[in-house]
Amino acid sequence: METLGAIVGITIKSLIFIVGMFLAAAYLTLVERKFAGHVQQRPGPLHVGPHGFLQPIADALKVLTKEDLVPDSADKFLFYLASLLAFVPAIMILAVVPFGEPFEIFGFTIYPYISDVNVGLLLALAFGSISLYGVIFAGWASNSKYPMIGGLRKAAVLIGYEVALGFAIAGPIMQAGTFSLKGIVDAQEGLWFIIPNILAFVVMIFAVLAETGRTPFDVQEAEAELVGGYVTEYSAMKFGLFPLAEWYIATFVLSAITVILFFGGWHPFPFMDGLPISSFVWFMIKLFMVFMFFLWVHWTLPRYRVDQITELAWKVMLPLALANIFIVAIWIMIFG
Amino acid sequence: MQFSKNKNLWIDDKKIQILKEKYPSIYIEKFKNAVFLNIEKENLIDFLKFLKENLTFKMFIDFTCVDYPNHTPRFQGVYFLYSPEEKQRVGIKTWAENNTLPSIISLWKGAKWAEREAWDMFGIKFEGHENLVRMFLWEGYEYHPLRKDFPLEGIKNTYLPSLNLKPEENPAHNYSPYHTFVPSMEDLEKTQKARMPQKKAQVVLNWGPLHPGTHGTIWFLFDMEGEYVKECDIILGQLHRGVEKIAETRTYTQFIPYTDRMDYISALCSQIAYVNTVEHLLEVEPPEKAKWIRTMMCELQRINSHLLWLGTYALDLGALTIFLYTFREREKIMDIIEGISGIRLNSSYIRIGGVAKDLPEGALDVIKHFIKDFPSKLKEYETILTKNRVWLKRNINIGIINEEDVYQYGLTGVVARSAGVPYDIRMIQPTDAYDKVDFDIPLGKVGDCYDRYLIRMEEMKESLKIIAQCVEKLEQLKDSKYIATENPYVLPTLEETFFSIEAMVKDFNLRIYGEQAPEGEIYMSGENPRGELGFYIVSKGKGHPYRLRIRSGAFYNLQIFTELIKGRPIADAVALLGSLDPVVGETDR
Amino acid sequence: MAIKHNNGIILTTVEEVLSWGRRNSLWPASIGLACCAIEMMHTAASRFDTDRLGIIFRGSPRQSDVLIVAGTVVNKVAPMLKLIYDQMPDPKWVISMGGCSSVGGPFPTYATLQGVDRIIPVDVYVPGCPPTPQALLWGIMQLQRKIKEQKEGKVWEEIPVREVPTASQPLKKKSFFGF
Amino acid sequence: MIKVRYVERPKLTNTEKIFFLDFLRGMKITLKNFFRRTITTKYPFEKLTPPKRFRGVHGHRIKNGKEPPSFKVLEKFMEIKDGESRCVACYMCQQACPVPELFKIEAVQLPNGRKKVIKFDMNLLNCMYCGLCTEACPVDCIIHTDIYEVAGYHRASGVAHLSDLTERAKDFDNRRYHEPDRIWIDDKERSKLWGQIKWS
Repeated sequence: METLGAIVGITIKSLIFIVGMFLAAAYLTLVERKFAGHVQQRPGPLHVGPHGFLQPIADALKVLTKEDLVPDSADKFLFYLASLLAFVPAIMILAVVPFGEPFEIFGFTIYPYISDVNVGLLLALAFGSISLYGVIFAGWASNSKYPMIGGLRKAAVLIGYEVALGFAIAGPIMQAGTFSLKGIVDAQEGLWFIIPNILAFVVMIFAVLAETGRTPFDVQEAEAELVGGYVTEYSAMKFGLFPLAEWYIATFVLSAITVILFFGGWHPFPFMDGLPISSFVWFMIKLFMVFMFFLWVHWTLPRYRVDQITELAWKVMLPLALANIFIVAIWIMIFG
Repeated sequence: MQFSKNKNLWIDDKKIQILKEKYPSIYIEKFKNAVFLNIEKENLIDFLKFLKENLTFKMFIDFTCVDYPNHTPRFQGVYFLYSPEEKQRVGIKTWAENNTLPSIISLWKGAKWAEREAWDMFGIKFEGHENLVRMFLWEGYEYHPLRKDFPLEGIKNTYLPSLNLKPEENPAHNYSPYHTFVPSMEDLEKTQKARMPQKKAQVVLNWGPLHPGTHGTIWFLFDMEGEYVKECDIILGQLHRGVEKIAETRTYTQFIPYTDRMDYISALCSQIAYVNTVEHLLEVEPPEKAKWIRTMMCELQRINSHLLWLGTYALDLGALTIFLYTFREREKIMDIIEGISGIRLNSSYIRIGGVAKDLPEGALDVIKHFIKDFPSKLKEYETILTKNRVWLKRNINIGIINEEDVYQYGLTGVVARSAGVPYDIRMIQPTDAYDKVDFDIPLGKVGDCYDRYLIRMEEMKESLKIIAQCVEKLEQLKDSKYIATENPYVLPTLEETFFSIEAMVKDFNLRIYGEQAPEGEIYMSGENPRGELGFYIVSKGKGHPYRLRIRSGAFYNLQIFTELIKGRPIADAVALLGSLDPVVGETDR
Repeated sequence: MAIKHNNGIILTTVEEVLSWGRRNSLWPASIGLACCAIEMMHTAASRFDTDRLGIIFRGSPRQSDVLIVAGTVVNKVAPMLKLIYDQMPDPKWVISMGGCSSVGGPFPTYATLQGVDRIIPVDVYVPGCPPTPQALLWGIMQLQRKIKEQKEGKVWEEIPVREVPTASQPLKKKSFFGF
Repeated sequence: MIKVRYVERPKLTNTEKIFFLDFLRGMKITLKNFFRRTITTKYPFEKLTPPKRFRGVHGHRIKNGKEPPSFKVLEKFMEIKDGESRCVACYMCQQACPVPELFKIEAVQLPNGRKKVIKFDMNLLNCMYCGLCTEACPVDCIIHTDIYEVAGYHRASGVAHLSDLTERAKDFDNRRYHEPDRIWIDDKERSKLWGQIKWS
């Protein structure tokens, strides 16, 4: 009975997470468009619904009912698979990301996460890496030159930054002594991990920008060179899944992991402990700030060339991440 | 370095004497603003080589043809060269016997496209040309449009009605369901094959013509090895509208709006270059005020053009927001131009003998407001870009051009100045009020994309300086005349027509018969933001030019792209193309 | 509401909602041909900001709904433009921006296509050389009106062909759904 | 005096490199702009008034007693009632036009020996709005109005007939005939982009 209850509970919770993520991603597009608009001194979506509030709905309706073209020369199976492979793993990361401490409503204890696996962080990274195949398949299956180049570029970038990212998260793990994301947050009770891990944090920022394909690393769909990159041949909702997965869900989830690793998760800001704000809200505030930071970078900087990106990954980011491990090791030796 | 306005820019008698001794057969044609040396076809290469090596005429400016159907041989080739040391130009003419001319690619690489164009437009073959294909039209096109016996409208032999209309419907009095021949995809594939007969590397990428990054409709062919370009060619003509042909059927005034539509980003600069040429041909002297207005408008347009370049360049390199910031400032300049001339983009504001309308009330206030406000905005762009490490990485040492390239390819404008060649028409041949204003000409040392970026940024500041001086002067000239209507070639203003019967008759005559320019030839140019925009006009005493050749800066500047991109990744193509800043309307005409 | 064909209220409502979605999320392909492209860019930029109306420019024709033919279409580029149009998924619309693309404009020459409607069907013609951003926005709104009226069962011939637009007063109501 | 000088190539210092100062400075600018007011004209709800010189679609001024003296001279040959177009069928606009085929002007000889314009079609889709026709008109008849919202669903909607032309000019003159020849009206929409301009 208890297992059944747990299964039902997890299913419901998963559904809530997935639907919530869908809605959130749709509205994150609005957030981004509004933010970009105001950065550029224009209002962004405004007339569709009050202050453009219905804009994502209109876009979704349009994209869903658009003719679903598959190019004749494309590899049909991979073509379909690619859009799923890009989207599903991105949303699967949510399974291990905790959004706060358990809290009680009407006597029920609600856990704002699906599962607290003790290898959570590794799983998150693994899921993230799968979406790489989505990109490569998309580039390959389109059987067209621009998507091909776009896909390969993205693959080159991802491989470089996955390694750097892996070493960067070693610091916080060493300090917390666990892979569980919840465990890592709990270990930051006193001091956030950003203090000794500042180098890892820099690497993390760059890696997230690279993985989610935002400037200065948006080479895979550099419009000026490659039209739409690997999504050039995709139309309708199959197209819609890619930016949704990459630009919004992945950015959102990786922002969450950044907050967990370096900014103390749902712990309140320093000197604000007394405020009557729940841990979930704290987490969301931090998450939103990190997310906005990525947008801010995206709408400011120019982009690197692909060989410069990989050069940066191997020659700068990887050594920085290794140096960080060294520093953290000394830190642990001194402060325990 | 200061140049007086009356300095003769054409080859001096001393050099002509030297040439006459060496080549006794040459025949000299002297016009007020052009000197031509006629040489027979056999000695052409030798003669050009002598000019290049011994008389320092080492910079290639232009090559074109003129069709004389009643003369045998029918076609005449015209070359323009420039001597950077002596600051002199020379024109060389030769008759194309048997419709062939020797190719001069061995002397100047820049002649490659010009010769292709001559083949396309006139059907002249070039002996020794490496790949003589159609420049603007497609392979398989039967005609050579600039020949005098080809009609402007083309041969309407295809039934191609509007898809929106019912078969019998006639929407307008000038509608016809018959149309000139439209090529099929196969024709275009043939054109592409002719450009790149065999591929050398892995894959041939068609970059363009309808591609967001190609600044219009330029069609690039990249033969690529991975991300690296091994071989490159450019197919132009996706915006070839036959402007030079149109010029032959329009009066000198009627052609002014067409000059706007060539280089649509710097319409006023093109108008000024054209009108100056015509004025020198007709010997019309515009009044003082008109000169200052022209200079001011030209510089406003230059800022406008450079802003568009900065925006699209940054957009191509990924900085999306700069694009919108520059367009914000562009809107202001567009507002000014709209308020003064009536149209935002293709303003057709300059007239022969002056400008179309006087400055309206408040125009100078607005411009003063703009030049006060703009430097802070420029500072913002520089803060975001100039020292940004990504920007440096994408720009430094990309596409290095040296002095020799400039002469070989006939590069002009910012592209030439980035290589350290002080070639600026505003300095060499100042028209309008350019000899009365103070400004600097920024030069580069390295010749890479970064230099071109810095030079354009500096030029905007220099333009502001010029505008400030113009505003100051124009405030003193408030009530003076803006168009020299007393000249017989200048159209009267509306008020004059309303009140005087003589003006009305003059207006009628000039509208119907056009400005009957004296027989003669002229080559003059203006400093367009894209380089030297030259106009070569052959007048036969009619109301419209016999031949009007447009020497487009962007056309020659773009040519070096194929050289610079070799061995570089495709991402650099964007940076390189952006820094050369071509406009298709001008390259294709 | 003019329902010409009686296809049931539910279907009509669904159609209505879809049509609302489509006309408020018109994504044009960012293809510029000549002068008009500059004004098109100005329309998308901060002063006029098409993003307000849900219009964002897409690089690939596969993801766009509207083809704004901005500039002179010459014979040589015509088959390519047709290819781009064919690559766009249904439903799709075409706005012919400026005189050149509508009827060849001031270039009645051997090289210019005398009207893009000779190769692809055009929904809205925007005169001007080039049309100002406001004129283009008006054209886009005409297209939105057309999409709306088509959904209400009118065939496009029934939409009045010629009106004499005179004064241009700003719209009063803030709601955009009805237009 | 024209001078020639070389541009300086700035270098990134080490401090700037290590602390990402180049990025941060750029991001400061974008943040500053984030808090600036938007400059957008919300088009269908707010409209920029074109300047008086704006060259929109054409109009025909009507005979209303404000004609220039030249009209009195040419009027003798014409049959024009009050409130009708001033056109005297001199074909000057067509002569001046770079694309003359866009005009279709027809005039008939009436029994009393006077002429009357019966057709004046302009295919505005061919028009460049260059203003040469309005500069050529000796009787101040053909003008550019400030009307620009003329998009239509049909090729034929681009053709302006005599009635449309007079209608538009009437509308334009009603609104803006007495306006001074200013660069633009300094209203709310302009100041959004321009801020406060110091007018002399």
